Amino acid sequence: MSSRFAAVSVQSADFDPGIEIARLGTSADVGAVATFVGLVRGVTTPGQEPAVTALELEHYPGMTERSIADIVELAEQRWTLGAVRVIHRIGRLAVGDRIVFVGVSSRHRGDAFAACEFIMDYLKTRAPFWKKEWNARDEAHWVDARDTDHTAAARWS
Amino acid sequence: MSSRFAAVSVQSADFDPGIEIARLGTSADVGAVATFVGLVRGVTTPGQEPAVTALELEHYPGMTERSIADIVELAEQRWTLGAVRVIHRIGRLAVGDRIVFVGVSSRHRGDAFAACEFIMDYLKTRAPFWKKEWNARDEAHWVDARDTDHTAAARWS
Amino acid sequence: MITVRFFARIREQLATTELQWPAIATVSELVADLAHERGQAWAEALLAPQIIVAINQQVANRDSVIVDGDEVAFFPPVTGG
Amino acid sequence: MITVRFFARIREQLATTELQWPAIATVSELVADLAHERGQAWAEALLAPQIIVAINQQVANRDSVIVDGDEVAFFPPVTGG
Repeated sequence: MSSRFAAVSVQSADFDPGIEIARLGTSADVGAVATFVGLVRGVTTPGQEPAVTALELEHYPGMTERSIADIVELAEQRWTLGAVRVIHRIGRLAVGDRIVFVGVSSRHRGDAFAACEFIMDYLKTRAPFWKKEWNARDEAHWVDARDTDHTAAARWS
Repeated sequence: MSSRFAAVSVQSADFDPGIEIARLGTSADVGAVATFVGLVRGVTTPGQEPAVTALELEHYPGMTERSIADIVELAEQRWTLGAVRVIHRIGRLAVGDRIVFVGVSSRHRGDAFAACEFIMDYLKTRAPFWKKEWNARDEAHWVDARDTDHTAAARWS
Repeated sequence: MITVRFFARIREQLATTELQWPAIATVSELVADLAHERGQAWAEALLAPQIIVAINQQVANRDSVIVDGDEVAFFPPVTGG
Repeated sequence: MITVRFFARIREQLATTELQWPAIATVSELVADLAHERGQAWAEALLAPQIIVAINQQVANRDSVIVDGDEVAFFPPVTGG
């Protein structure tokens, strides 16, 4: 496709999903833009721990960007895509803040949806980011990796 | 979930995906917002017909809105969703214009992705809209329904 | 009386958006009646196998019962999204 | 010399972000060496089965070969997204 590009950003600044979607849809042969925005959830499993109040995201500069670029390349080999955009925030975030954006454009919606979900699933299990949560009692703890994320990633192989 | 609402709009006016995404993510228990934006493609199958220059969308006022609301309700029965938003444009559209927006928020990304794609697949095969295309030679023709859309919708049943 | 509506390609083929028609028992009988009164073009358009019929804005079929005051619509397979 | 880096929970457990270490043949030997020199807490942190190791920012394993100048990193399972 004519407007093929992939761009990965790891940044502390917020992003604007509307601007990103507009950029993904600028080619005449793009008919579909599928996107995902991840947000900091304040509510954990009901009745369990106290609510989360903030999050801190650590990463491995260099390796993180490269591992996301590798994931995007896998998606581009697997589906016919136009443009791909991935933004992941780092540092301290509050409840409701945007964490991650994945946007994929394509001719047809099937490829755009599949590639967008694939990139999110792989990013969750392969890109070196680590979340530390603060709760209402101001206790901090490192978030444990979830089996469901590995199950989600495994269905693509 | 606390911010459950579903809103369907059928309108000739354009929409702002950024504003819609921001609205979908306003509840503290929303961790995921999956969205789809459909655009008017100007390029048809390479080597075949002349490029599309414009589109006109006809609908069945009343039935269209209700059938989309029914599709959203099916999705809400099937997955655990926060908010759902569907916007579909009607009237004359140019190449590159936005046609449709589907946005779904949820606690977790799996439900948001699945419901978003389900709504698009069902909308394509059940909501009464009809596309007429104009090409570079200023010929108009009604777009034929595609088997692939019915295949896509059938996999959910 | 019932209201009969036509959309998209069918609307153009029949050059008719909407008409009023005497109440009649079923969709099949309505189609037969329209074909008889309006001629071959109407028969062909309304009997095409892929045509969808709706009664009061709900998808119906050829055997569906029509009652006085109903809105019956004929349209081709949908192509939105 | 090689550079050894630690992230997230491991970085906090060991109170170490980065250190320089004499070149050594494999990841296993590096871990054994660090455990021997730094004690039980290091042994436990670096031998935990779920710990991921990367050499020059590519995921590796315990048998992977290290060469002089390499960057070796230890970190827990990732939790981004």
